[in-house]
Parts: sequence; structure tokens; C-alpha cells
Amino acid sequence: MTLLWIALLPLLGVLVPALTAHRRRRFCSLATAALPALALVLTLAHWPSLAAGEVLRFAVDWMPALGLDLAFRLDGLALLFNSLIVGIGLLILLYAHYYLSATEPFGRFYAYLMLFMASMVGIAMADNLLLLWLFWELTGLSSFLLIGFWSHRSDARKGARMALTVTGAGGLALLAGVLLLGDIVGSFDMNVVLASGETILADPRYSLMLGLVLLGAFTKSAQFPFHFWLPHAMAAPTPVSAYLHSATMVKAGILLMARLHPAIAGSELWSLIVTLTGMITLIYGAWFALFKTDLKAILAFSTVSHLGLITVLLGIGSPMALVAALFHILNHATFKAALFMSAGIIDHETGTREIARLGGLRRAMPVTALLSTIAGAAMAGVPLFNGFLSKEMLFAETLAAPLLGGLGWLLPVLATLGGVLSVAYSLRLIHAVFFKEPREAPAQPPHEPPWLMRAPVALLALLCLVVGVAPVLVEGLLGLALEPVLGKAFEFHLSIWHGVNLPLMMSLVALIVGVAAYWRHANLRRLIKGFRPVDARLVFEAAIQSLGRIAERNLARLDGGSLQRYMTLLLLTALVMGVLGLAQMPVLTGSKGNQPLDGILLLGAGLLIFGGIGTAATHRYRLISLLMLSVVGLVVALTFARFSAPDLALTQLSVEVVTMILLMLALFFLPQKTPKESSNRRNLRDVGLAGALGVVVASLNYAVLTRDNASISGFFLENSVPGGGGHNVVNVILVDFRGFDTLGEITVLALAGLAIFKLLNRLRLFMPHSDGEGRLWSPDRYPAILTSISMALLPLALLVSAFIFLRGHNQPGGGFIAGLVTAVALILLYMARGVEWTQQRLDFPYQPVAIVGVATATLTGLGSWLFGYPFLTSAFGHFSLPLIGEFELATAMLFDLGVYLAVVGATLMILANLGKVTTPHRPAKEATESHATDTASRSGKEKH
Amino acid sequence: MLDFALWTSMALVVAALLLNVYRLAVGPDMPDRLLALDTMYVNSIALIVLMGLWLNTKTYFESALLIAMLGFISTVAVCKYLLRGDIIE
Amino acid sequence: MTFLRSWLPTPLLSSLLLVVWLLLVRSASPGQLLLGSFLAVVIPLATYRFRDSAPRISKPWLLLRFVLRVLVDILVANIEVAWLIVNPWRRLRPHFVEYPLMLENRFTITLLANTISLTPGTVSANLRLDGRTLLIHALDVDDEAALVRQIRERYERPLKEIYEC
Amino acid sequence: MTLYVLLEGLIAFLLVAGGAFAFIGSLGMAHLQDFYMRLHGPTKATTLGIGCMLAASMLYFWVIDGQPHVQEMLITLFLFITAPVSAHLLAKTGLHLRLRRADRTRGDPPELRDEEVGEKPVPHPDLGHG
Amino acid sequence: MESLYAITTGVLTACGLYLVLRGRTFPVVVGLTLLSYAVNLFLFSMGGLTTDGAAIVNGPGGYADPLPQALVLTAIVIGFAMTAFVMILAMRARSEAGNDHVDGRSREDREGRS
Amino acid sequence: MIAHLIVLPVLLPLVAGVALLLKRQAGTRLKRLVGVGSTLLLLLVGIALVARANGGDIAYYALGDWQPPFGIVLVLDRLSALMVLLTAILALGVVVFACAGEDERGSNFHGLFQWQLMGINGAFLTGDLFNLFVFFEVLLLASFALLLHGGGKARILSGVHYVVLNMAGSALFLIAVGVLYGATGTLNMADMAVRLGELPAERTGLVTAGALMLLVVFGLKAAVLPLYFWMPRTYAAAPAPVAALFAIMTKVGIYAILRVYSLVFGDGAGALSRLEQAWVWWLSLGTLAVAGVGVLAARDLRLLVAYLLLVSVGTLMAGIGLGSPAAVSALLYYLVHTTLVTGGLFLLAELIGQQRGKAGTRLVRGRPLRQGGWLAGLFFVGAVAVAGVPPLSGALGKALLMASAEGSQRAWLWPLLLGTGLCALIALSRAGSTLFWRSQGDPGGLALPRSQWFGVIWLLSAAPLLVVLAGPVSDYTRATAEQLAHPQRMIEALLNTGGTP
Ligand code: NA
Ligand code: NA
Repeated sequence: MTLLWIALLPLLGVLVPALTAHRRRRFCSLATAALPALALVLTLAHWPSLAAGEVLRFAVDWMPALGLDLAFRLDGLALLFNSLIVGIGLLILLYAHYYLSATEPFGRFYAYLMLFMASMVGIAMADNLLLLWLFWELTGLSSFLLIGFWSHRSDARKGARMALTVTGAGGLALLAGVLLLGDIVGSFDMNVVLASGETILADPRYSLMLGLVLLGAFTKSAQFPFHFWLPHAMAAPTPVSAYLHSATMVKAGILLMARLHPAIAGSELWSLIVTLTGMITLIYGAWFALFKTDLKAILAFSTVSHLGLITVLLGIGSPMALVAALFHILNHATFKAALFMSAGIIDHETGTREIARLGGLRRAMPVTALLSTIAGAAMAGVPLFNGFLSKEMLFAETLAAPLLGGLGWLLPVLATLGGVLSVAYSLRLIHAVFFKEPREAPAQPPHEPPWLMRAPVALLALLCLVVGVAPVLVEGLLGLALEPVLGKAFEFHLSIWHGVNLPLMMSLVALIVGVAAYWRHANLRRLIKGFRPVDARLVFEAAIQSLGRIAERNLARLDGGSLQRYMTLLLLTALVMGVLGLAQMPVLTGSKGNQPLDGILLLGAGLLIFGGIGTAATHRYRLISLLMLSVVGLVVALTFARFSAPDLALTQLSVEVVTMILLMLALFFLPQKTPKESSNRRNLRDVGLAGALGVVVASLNYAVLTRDNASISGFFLENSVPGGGGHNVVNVILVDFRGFDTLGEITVLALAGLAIFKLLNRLRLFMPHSDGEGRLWSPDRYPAILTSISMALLPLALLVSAFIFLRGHNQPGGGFIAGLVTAVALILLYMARGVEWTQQRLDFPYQPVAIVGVATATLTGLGSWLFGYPFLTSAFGHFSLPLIGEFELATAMLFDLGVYLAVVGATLMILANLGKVTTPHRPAKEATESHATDTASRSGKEKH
Repeated sequence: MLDFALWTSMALVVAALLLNVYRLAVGPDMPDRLLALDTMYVNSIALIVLMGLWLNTKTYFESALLIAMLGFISTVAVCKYLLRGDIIE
Repeated sequence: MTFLRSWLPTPLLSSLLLVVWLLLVRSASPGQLLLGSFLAVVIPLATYRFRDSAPRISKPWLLLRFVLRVLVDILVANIEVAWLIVNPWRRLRPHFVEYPLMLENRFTITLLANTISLTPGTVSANLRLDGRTLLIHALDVDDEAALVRQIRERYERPLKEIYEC
Repeated sequence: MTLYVLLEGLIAFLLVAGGAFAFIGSLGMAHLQDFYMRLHGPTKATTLGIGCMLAASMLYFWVIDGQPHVQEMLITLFLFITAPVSAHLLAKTGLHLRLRRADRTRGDPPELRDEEVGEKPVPHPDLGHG
Repeated sequence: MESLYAITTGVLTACGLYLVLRGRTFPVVVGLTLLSYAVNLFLFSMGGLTTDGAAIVNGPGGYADPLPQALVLTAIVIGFAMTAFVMILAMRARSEAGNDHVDGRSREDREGRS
Repeated sequence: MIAHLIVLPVLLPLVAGVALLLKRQAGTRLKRLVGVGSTLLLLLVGIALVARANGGDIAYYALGDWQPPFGIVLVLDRLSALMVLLTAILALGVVVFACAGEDERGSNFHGLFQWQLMGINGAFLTGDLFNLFVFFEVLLLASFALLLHGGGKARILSGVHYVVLNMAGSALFLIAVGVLYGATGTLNMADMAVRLGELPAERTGLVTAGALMLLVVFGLKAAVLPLYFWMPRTYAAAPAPVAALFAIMTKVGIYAILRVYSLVFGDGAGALSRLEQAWVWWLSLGTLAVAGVGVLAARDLRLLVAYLLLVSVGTLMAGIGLGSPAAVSALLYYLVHTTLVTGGLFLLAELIGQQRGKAGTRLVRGRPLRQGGWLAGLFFVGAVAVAGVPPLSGALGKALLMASAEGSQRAWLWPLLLGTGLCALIALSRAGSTLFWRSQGDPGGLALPRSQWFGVIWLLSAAPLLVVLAGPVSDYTRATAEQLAHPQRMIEALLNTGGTP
């Protein structure tokens, strides 16, 4: 359970600064430090039991479906890393307390720092591969926030994004690798994975998996060629750099390689890739560190180089190499953190990090100079400092490594070269800053910082020295850490003096040549001017930007915003699908043969085809096209009648009229003709596509028509009278069997009314004052004969709609048709008498009518609840009254009444509102007319 | 005799409809086409009535009634459109 | 009487509606009579606001005579027009005739215009905005004045007589 | 018996006559010279044709069912109400559009003269189309 | 008869689709209307083509399949609602864009781009 | 009431909508009360439904008391319950958000909103193919109306594309339903499944054509590759609450594919079994690729979110294409995540746009945000979740889906899924740094109302919650996937006497 606490305490620590940020900084800093400190104590408290050979584990299920457990382990490796992460983290916190200026949001900074610490601890302790990956990515996110902390600076923003992108990409690769690994092993449990080394190596997917995992590790640990983000991450505040690039972020990749070492190392492939990558990185980083002029840049490239060093060691993979690797992790963390912090102090005091502008600081800040020199010496690998020891071990291991066959000599030579360079850049760093005379005197004389700010540096420098002199002290820790990495216990001994041997010679060479190299530094500089590294940031930014541009261009090519293209794609897809289905039919014609043809049918088909083709062919002359469409509408109604569907015929007829009125109303405000725009080729293509789909539809239709259909309809025919109380089966289906459809449908109708009401809101239309040919409008606004007839027709129409409504349940008719008839009669009044006159007499709002319709239908349906039946259950009964005789009452009629009201209301909402919008005789007449001329002149420009 | 009369009548109505189509297609002016459409509506009443006689059913009475009552409204709308542009004003 | 007035403002329309209802439902059962009467009362009341002040019919029996006469005219004259259309040797003599109206009420004018349109050979083409002149297109006219006279005597006068105006 | 034969004959006559009127109406519409003349056919002949057929239908169902069927009269009623209105509006539209009349047409209504009173002369914005 | 029916729905579908592929809103709306006619005819016929079999039950007899009829009735009404909406949307689009192209771009815009 | 529980997700919003629309002039407060209250009730109903469905029984509600296959039934299984609950959760955040004033910018917002919910829930619950069409139309028209809420040129113009394409889609739907009815004689999906099992071989092609055309329709609604084009611009132009609600609309298409093809074209359908899968699979990969490009290309936050939604569509479709219960379970988990998170992001984009003044949501330098810290924090959460980066829900969903791929499927899916993830990461980091870091001038704008904060936080809190509750949620989705893999149970429940009416 304490394991969980160790892992969670830093995470909870995120909340502490968030909650205490409004207090004084000292309080906040102390409070923030408390939880991680506790975690550190708890970690160290387990040292004895670890030393006794235990591996502590904790696990609870989290997401079994994925194999993700909340599982932590504390072994030697985790102990080593936890100590580094939390220990140095606390020092950084102390340092940052002084480093941040008074105006900066320190609470936020601390929170990010804690988040970062928590995620690193998570990586160190995760006992489940997926959990490890979760924390892995979390480091990327929190480092993004930290690097971009000074968000007003462009380099900070870009550096942060670059780090996130590169490490994020690596993280995605790692996910794939982890999933593969889990698949190979059959579990994401770390113990199982670590124990399955042989299975893993034998699996055919091994190399792919290894590649993916290493991609993750290399990007995070800034190995060549993914190193480029690291120097740019230096835009972060120095405490961040000190933390991320000494002990933590970049070590995550190393940690991963170490953690998985027993499982995935041990192949030739591993050694080759890891060693070579490490070696290249080592030289590359060191080389460029030598030529950087910014303190932090030098440190950054040296970090790259040192990470390469550790990687080389992990690649070699012999027990001593692993010891060396772990040792150097520790050493690098100490001296690099110290150096970063002192660089921050210098920056803080002098206002610059350019070594050209610095110099002679040993006088102004002697203590800092001393501490930095110690750390620098450790970095250079000077004897008696810790860096010397691990570097010598590297030399020894490169000599012993059985790699590269005949080129085996290359490794030690390169390692020595790396040593030379590291001596040179370390010397340059220290000498140029503290000892060389400055070119110009600083504007303000620098001072020593507060001693507490210096304390972390002092502590770390002291560690460099102590460990360098008495490496025995860390033997225990390294031994513990080695065991999980190696997969077994291993006895070793660290000492300063191994006698005069080849590694010692190499160290000496490195020292001497390194000093010389610094001496002839200027010449070297000239020498390499030719191949200066390209600025990774510029390349990266350009790459990202051109990626965006390419994406935009391709997207534009793909999606030109053209409806015609979208529609073509939609239809093409539908065509392909239809053809695929039809292609599977052995014969199109089914067993049910054709019924005989007669003249009327031929005429009907001819009229339909005439109307359809006419509509399409005359589409540029819109009014004619409409008339053709009307022919189709009429003949469709006749077709319904011909094939035994009187209800459909009635509906189609009345809808046809309403549609026509609607289209006429709209056409007034649209151009009367369509300009000829489409090329003939395009027209031909469209004809082809439409025709092909037409053929598909016809074939499907024919195929179905010539086959028998064992439909469920028999049930409706049988139950219509006994169960639904109506003889008109279609109507009973509509209001009873499938009343739910109808309820949805009147909702759609009401919605259309509402939507159109919305559309018409503040609609600005221009009112043409003459027709398409420039003819003026007729002055006769309301032709008298039409006026009289519309009035005479109204009562008759209402009577007919009452008739159609009442008989609907048993004969063709029903609420829909009745509603449409009523609505059409009222619309006729609108046409004949105008909006003003009609509105005065129809002075109720239409929306409530439509909604009351829906409500009536709904409530009728709900009524059945009272009797314990499901929604929409109908009831009917035959009653008998004296004089009147027998008659039928059915709840379905009430439902149908709802339909009637909804249809009337919605249709009027649509048409009358549309009519109203376009009518100049409104209160806001002037406004409209000015708009109208406005728009008219605008539309005038549209002429082609 | 009735059958013969029925088929004759149907043939005549079919011929009438074809003449309507001719006028509709040829125009030359919008009112001509509109007139053709209007006549087509009326002729289709004849068609429906004849169908009712042929099938011996009164199921289609309402269809005919509706055409007689509402058919002219499309015509009115188009006329109003040609006369005034705005059909509801 | 006032009760009847307020509930049955247009008895003729109501009776027409009742008749139409009975025709529609093809039944004269007591139930349908009741329902029809109900509708015949309610619908006029509901649509009362949409009626202009219609002229009152003072002599309903004359209306019946008028309707019958028009029906006969339609029948007889239609045959004439059919012949005009079919006969290939006949040259038509189309004529636009301006007909000065005597009637003033719009509703009665409408009745007249429709009658003119229904009776063969003539279509009322335009009622001028002032409501005084009706433009008539005649298919085959020899004597313009005779046509005007015929319309006046045969249709317009009876209409004037039927409605008290 | 003879009554039935007589009735059947009447029905048949009405049907054929109705078809013939409908045809002639459309024929007139198709082949007469100008729009105003074409208007006459459908307005009257067709209407009458439908009337005949409806009468035939009434008689037929009367005979079949043995009870009077006068429902179809309603269709005729509606046609008589609506047909002249559409004819009138069509003619009015034709005049408004100044459709050409046959040369020998007599009478010179101002509707067809060049000058006409209309509304504000603002050109239609879509004039340029097409 | 079935083949003729099928050809007719096919032709109507094709005509509707051709119009739907046009570049101006009005033909597109007309095309959608035409398409919905075609689709309604198609759906209607899925229960077979029956002569003299209106589904008004009174005694035994070969009735047409009433279910597709009910479906088509629903489809007609929904189609009308949609048509009305899209038509007025097209009006609105014209008033916003100043032209009635389906993409709201005038010819100059489009030529300027490509 | 308990007996009628299944129909409540449709009736509740229907009745609330009626009440709201009936009194158009009612006071704003009253309308908000009704709108939020109804949505809250819907949430409770959703919870009750999930609780009931989690028992594993499949229940149905026979409307009008007409038993299947004759009448229309609403079907409650784990999937439909989950979708209804998800809708309610999303809707609550959205409707509260809208109460800050967006609802008053046009007419009838709350009523239309309720009816939109009715349409969505109906589509999720119905067991009848034609009824599905009807509910599609309800939700479409409601969405049309809501889309235009508040007006504006971009909305209208993108609306034209949206509406016209969807109308064409509706025509295809009818054709497909017609063919399926013509070939099988039924509309009830379970019944259709049974009949397909006994289908004469000569009709296979007919049914295939119908089924594949139906796939086109669902693909259009889901916004999958060759049919997605209407989506990004439409969603980007929609008012924020509507766009957020739209996050579930593409899922209706996904749901329909899952439902119809698992039930009707399940294992019992013989040669027709899972005929959609190959198509869905390849199209999903294409969608992912295109969406990745779109994400990189987007120069506006709303458009970016819309393309991220497209990524999620591709991801979900890939889950269907994989087809295994594990994959379906993964996609359901991912579906819950992506619906809520993208919904939240649409809302958040609105808030950001409000505070950035003229720059709006365009990814250019703008003025600093008045409440930048909080907004940035929320954006960070949303971005992390939607990009599929740990430790939030997207990562788990994506990992789950990747893990469920097998063999050669991985070679296609993994690179694409990871690649789009990277694109999202690049684009979102760029967007975030531009919006919150790269600013100049003085902060302007007004402090945001509390209800808006609530809406965003309510939805985005799904990201951490789905991680914390990953176990139970994935257990539920796993059980759902198993249920879908065995359509026989539903067929028995619906057509024999198994279900409770
Ligand atoms: Na108007
Ligand atoms: Na006429």
C-alpha cells in the first residue's frame, strides 16, 4: 500500500501549489515540497527490505479489458530513479524558489513541476507496461507545459511544441511497441514480461517491436537523429532545464531501456542499434557542444552526448557495462544539474548566457566558480570526480565489446574522441566564464546569489567529489539497481585505481588532447564552419508549416466546397453499391411474370417519362420546368389510383397543389432562368451517372415486382376491422398499427413549419418590380373574379374536408388529406385577398395549431396509459343512439384529429409565413423596401 | 355495348391527353402551356371516372372531386405569378 | 327571427351545404341529417368573416330558372362550338368585345363572367379594374352588338333581378 | 328489360359523347390559331365532356345498385365553379403578356395596346440571365 | 406492365438525380421533388402492383398490400416538409450570398479560385 | 411509469417540446426551466434504462400494443440504453450551456432542442427499419432548424449542402428500405433477420443491394470517407450548443450500422452475414487518413474540432470494420469518450471565441483571454483527451481498439490511428499555443456566465472520469459487444415470448 502512496504523493502534490498559490511564496514552496519529501522518505525506508532481496509490488485491477492494472513495483532500479527524481526535484524546487521573479505565477510553475515529477516516478515504478506508457506520455505533456512556461516568448512556445511533437510521436510508437510486446507475452504485467525474454526474442514480431520501443526511447532520450528538440527545450526557465535534462525527462528513455533490458535486449540487433546510435549521439553532441556559445546550449549538447554515452553502455549490455550505465546516470544527474543551476545563476546575475560576453566571474562569484569547476571537472572526466569513473568504465567496456567484428577498434577510438571533446567543451565552459578576462566589463557588477539558492549546487558538487573519491558509497545502490536490469544478481566492485591499463591511457589521451583541442579551438572552429548544423528549429517549423500547407492544398483538392462534387460522390457510392448487389443476381426477372399492358398504362408511363425528362430538359427555364414537374405529380397521383391506392392518390393530389404554390412563391425571389454554366462534358457525365443510377433503381424495382412477397400485411388486412375498428386498412395502419410513424411524421411537419419560421426571420429579400422579360406587373392586385370564387369555395372546401376526415377510417381519406384540403382553401384566400385582409380574419397564430395537433395525437396515445396499455393503444366501440342509429367512435379518430390540426397548422405556417415575408404591406414596409432596392442593386452585379 | 363505349371513351380521353401534352411541349407561350396543364387536370378527372366505371367501384370518387376542387388552384397560382410575381401579397 | 339571423345568417348557403353533405355521404339517415345540419350551421358561422357583404337573393325561384337556362345554353351551344372546332372549312371570326356592365356587385359580376365563360363561344377575358367593363373574347362573332344584347338580356338582367340590386 | 337496354344505350351514348367533347376540347386547344381561341375549347367542351361522363357514371351506378347515385353532380358543380375562373385568369394573363392574337381578330382592347399602366419601372435584376 | 413501371421509376429517378447534380438551388430542389416522386413510386410498388384491390376491407378479395401505401403516405408528407424547408433555405441562401449557386459563390468567385 | 420506461426517452422530450412550442411567448426562465428539467429527467431515465439493460435481458415496448413483427417496437438492450444515456448526458451539458443566452438568439430553441432529442432517442430505440427512417427525418429537420439558429451567412450556406445531401440520403434510405421490404416482406429488424435466414438464394443480390445502399445512407449520416464532406463546415458553422449536440448525430449513423448489420445481417444471414464489414473497414481507414489531413489543415478552432470529430468517426468505423466483440467493445468505449469530449470542445471553442473578440476562433494572434487560465486548462484537458494522449480517456479507447485489431488489420490500423493521433497532437499544440500563448494587447470580453462553465466542465469531466471508471465502463461495453455478437437472443426476445411487453 505504501507503494501506491509513493506513486501518488507527487501526483497529489500537484494540488498543493494550486491550493496554496495565493499564499506567500515561502509557504507555498515549503508546502509543495512536503509531499514529495514524504515520498522520498517512504522510498528510502524500503531500502533495507530491497537490500534483503525483496521486490515490492502492488496491483489492483483498473481496466481488465485492456490489461491495464494500477500496478507499481519498487525494486533497485525504481529506488535509484526515485531517489534521483525526487531528490533532485526537491533541490530544483529550492532553487526555483529563488530563481523565479516575483511577478511570475509560481503556483502554476510548481504544479507543472510536481506533475512532471509524478509522471517520472510513475515511469520508474510502473509494474504494467500500459501504465508505464500512460506515465510516459504524461511526462511529455507536463514537459510541454514547463518548456512553454514563458509563453510570451516565441522560442519557448516553439521549443515546447517541438519537444511535444517529437516525444509524442515517439510515445505513439512506444504504444504500438508496448501493445505488440504485450501481445507477444500475453500480458502487460511487468513481471511476466521481464521473465519472458526468450519468448520475446524468438517471436517473429521481435524486430518490429524492438524498433517501435526504441523509437520511443530514442526520441525521449534525444538520441541522434531525434536529438534536435532538446537544445530548443532550453527556452524553458533554467530550473526546468536543470531538472528535465539532468535527472528526468531525457533519462526516461534510458530508464525504459534499462527497465526492459532483461526482456528485449540480448539480441545482436539490440546491441548493434543501441550501441551505434549511442555512439553517434555521443560524438555528435560533444562536437556541437564545443562550438555553441550559449551556456545552456553547450550544456544541452553535452547532455545529448552523455545520453549517447549511457546508451552505448546499455547497448553493450555486459554486466559491467550496465553498472557503468547506471553509475553514469547517477553521475550525470549530479554534475549536469549542478552545472545547469550555476548557468542559471550566471544568467540571473549577468543577464546573459553568451560566453563571448562573459568572463572573469571567479572574482565576483568565487563560490559559484568553485562549485562549477568541480561539476565541470566531473563532466570532463577528470580523475577524483565521479564522471571520471564512469567514463573510464565506458572505455573499458568499449574495448571489451564483441561488436562490429573487424571494425571492433572503432568503438574505443570513438569513445576516446568523445572523451577528448568532452574535456574540451568542459574546459571551454569553465574557462571562458570564470577565468578568461571578459571582453567588456558587465554593466552591473554580478554578485553571489543568496546562499540557499547556491545550496543545491553545493550539495551536488559535493556529491560529485565524494562519489568520485569514494565510489564504494554508491556500490550498494547500484547493485540493487543492477539486479532488475541484468535480471540477476551480480557482484562487482568500484574503485578509483585499476592500475595502468588501456582505459587509463585512453583517459589520459582524452585529457591531454582535449586541453590541446581547446587551445587550438579557434582553428578548429574555422575548420568546421563548413558543416555547421542546420538550425533544427527552423527545419522543424518549416516542416510543420509545409505539412500544414500540403494538408491544406490536398484538402482543397479533395474538398473544394462544391456540393456538386459531394453529390457526385454520394451518387457514385450508391451506384457502386447497387451494382454490386445486382451483379449477384443470377436472373433479374423473378418467377412472377409480367401482367399485361394496356393503352392507359402506356399513356401513363409516357406522360411520366415526358414529364420527368421535360422537367430535366427545361430546367434552365424554371417556370416551364415547374409545369412539367406538375405533370409528373398529377400522373403519379393517377398511378396511385390505378394501382389501388386511393388514399395515396388523394394525398399526392393535395400535396402537389401545395408544393406548386410553395415553389411559385419561392421562385419569385430567385432568378427566373438558370444561366448555362455546365460544360457539355459535365452534363454528359451527369446524365451518365444519373442514368446509371436510374438503371439500377429500375432493375431493383423490376426484380422486386416480378417476385412474390410473403409480407406481414396479411395481418393488417385481417386485424384492421376487428383490432383497429376501421375498414380502410391504410388509414388504420397510419393511425393505429404504425401510429408511431405518423406521430413522428407530424412532428416532422411541425418541425418544418418551425424551421421555416426561423428561416424567414429577418429575411432580406429583393422584390423584383417587373418580370423576367422586364414587363411591369399587372396593376390588378386581387382579380375580382378570383376573389369572389375563393370565398364561395371556402365553405364547400371545409365541408369536403370534414367529409374526408370523418370517413377516413373506413373509406379513403383521413386527417392528412382533410388537413391539406383545409389548408389549400385557406391559402387560396391568401392568394385571392392578400395577406392583410386574410390575416385580419384568420387572426390566430398557426404555430399553436400545429403544436396542438401534435399534442392531441400524443395525448391520445398517452390516454391508453390510464387503462394500463402501452402508448398509442387504440380503442373503439360501436354505439347506438335513438334516431341516429349506430355509429362508431374510435380513439384513432382523435389521433387523426391531431394529424389534421398539425397538417393545417404546419402548412399555414409554411405558406402563409412565406407569403407574409414577401409582402410589402407590412408595418415595416419602408425598411423592407430600402432593403429590397439594396439587395436588388447587389443582385444586379450578379449578372453574367 | 357498354364495354365498347367505355373503351371508345377512354381512347378519346387518351387522345385528348396526348393533345394536351403536345401543347404543353410546344407552347409557345407560358399561358399556352399552363392551359394545357389545366386541361390535363380536367381530362384526368375523366380518366378517373372511366376507371371507376371499368372497375365498377366508387373508391376513386374523392380523387376526382379533389381534382375538380383543387386542380385549378395550381393554375391560379401560376397565373397570379405571371400577373403579379408575388402570389400571396 | 333575430335568433335565426344570428345562427343562420345565410340560409341558402346552409341549405346548399346540407344538400352537398347528403350527396357526399350518399345517405339521408337521421344521423347524417343531423351531422349535415350541424355542419351546415357551423361552417357558415365559421367562415362568416370571410364573406363580403353578399347581395341578398330576393327571388330564389328565378335563380332556379336562370340555372336551368344556363345549363341548356351550355349544352346547345357547346355542340356549336364543337362543330366550329372540328369543321375544317369554317373560318372563325374571333372578336374582342368590350361589354359595359350594368351590374355593380362583384359577386354578381363574377356570376355573370363565369356564365359567359361557360357558355360557348365566349370567354370573359378581363374585368377592368374600375369594374365597369368586361372584356370578352368571342370565338366566332358576326355582330358585336347582337352579342352584347344577347348577354344583357339573357344573363345580366335576370341576375339583376334575382339579386336585389 | 327494354328499360335496361335503353338505359345501357343512354349510358353508352353519354360515355362516347363525353369522350368526344373532351377530345374536341383538347383538339381546339391544340390546333386553333392563337391563345385566346385555344382557350375556348377546354373551358367549355372539356367541361361538358366531363359532365357527360359523370352523368353516365351516375346512371350506371344507379342501375347497378338500384338506388340513386347523384354524388357525381358535386364534381360537376365544382367544375362549373372553377373552370371559368381558370379560363378567366388565363385570358387575363394572356392579355397581360400581350400574347399575339390572330390577325383577323376584330376589336382592339386597350389591354393589348403598347402602353399599359404598371408599377414602378425598376428593371428585373435577373434580366441578364440566360 | 411491371417492366414498364420499373422503367418509368428508373427514368424519373435519373431525371431527378440529373437535376440534383445541377449547380443552382432551384433546379436542385425541383430535382429533389422529382426524385421523391420516383422514390415514392418505387416504394409503393414494393408490395406489388394490384388492380382493383384498394385495401378497403369488406369481405374477401384480393387486396393490394396496404403497408407500402402507408409508408409512402408517410414518405410523401415528410418529403413535402423537407422540400418546403429546402426551398426556403435556398431563398434564404440567395439573399445571404447574393446569388443562387449551391455553393453560394458567384461565377466570378468560382473562376477566381480555379 | 416503470412499465413505460422504454418509451419515455421519446415521449419525455416530445411532451416537453410540445409544451415549450405551444407557448412561444412564455418567459425565458420558464422555458429554461422546462428545457433543463426535461433533460435532467431524461438523464434519470437513461440511468434507469442502463441499470435495467445491464441485467442482460432484452426488453421491448410494443407501441399500440401490436406485438412484433406487426407493430412498431422499441427495443431496450445494452446498446440502446447506453446510447440514450449518452445522449442525455451530452444534452444536459449543452442545454445548460445554451441557457447563458444562446437560446434567446433565435426562436424556439428549447422546443426544437427537445424534439431533436426525441428524434435521436427514437432512432436509438426503435426496432423497426422504417420507423428508423422517420426518426432520422425528425432529428434531421430538428437539426436543420437548430443549425440555422441565430442566422448568418456561413450557417445558411453550409446548411444548403447539409440539407440537400441529407435529402438525397433520405431518398436512398427509402429505396433501400423498399428493396428490403420487397425482398423479405417485413420491416421489423428481428423479423427481417429471421427471414433472411430462409432467403431463397436468387434474392441474395436484391438484399445485398438494399443492404449496401443502406450502408451508404448510414455512412452519410456517420460522415465516412466519400460522404463526409458536408460535415466539417456544417459543424464548424453551427451555433456552439448545436454543434456540441451534433457530436451525437454522427454517432447515430455509427449506431445504425452497428445495430442493423449486427442484428439483421448477423451470423444467421448466411451469405449475407456481415456484408458491410469489408466496406466499413476500408472506408474507415480512408476517413482516418483524410481526417488527419483535415486536422493539420484546419485554420480555425471549430473546424479543427470538426475534423477531430471526423477522426473519431474513422476510429469508430474502424472498430466496426474489425468486427470482433473486443473491437466493438473498444469502439463503444471510444464512442462514449469522443461524443462527450468533442461536444465539450465545441462548447469550449465558443467560450474561447467569445473572449478573443474579433479574432474569434481563428488560429491567429489575438488578444489575451480574460479568463485565459481556466479556459487554457480546460482546453488542455480536452485536447489531451481528444488527441488520445494519456492519461485521459482517448488514450485508453485508442489503445483498446488497437489491441483488438488482429494480424494484418494491425498493419493498416495502427499506423493510421497513431498517425492521426500525431496530427492531432501537432495541430492541437499549435492551436493551444496560438490561442493562449501567442497573444498581444489587453484582455477584453466579459466574464463568462456560470452556466457556460458548467456545460463545458460537465462534458469534459468525462475525460478523467472515463479513466477512473475505465473498469466498469469497459465491462459494460464488453457485455454490450457480446450481446450484439449474439443477435439470436434479441430475435428470441422479440419474436417469441421472451421479452417483457
Ligand atoms: Na407575398
Ligand atoms: Na377550363
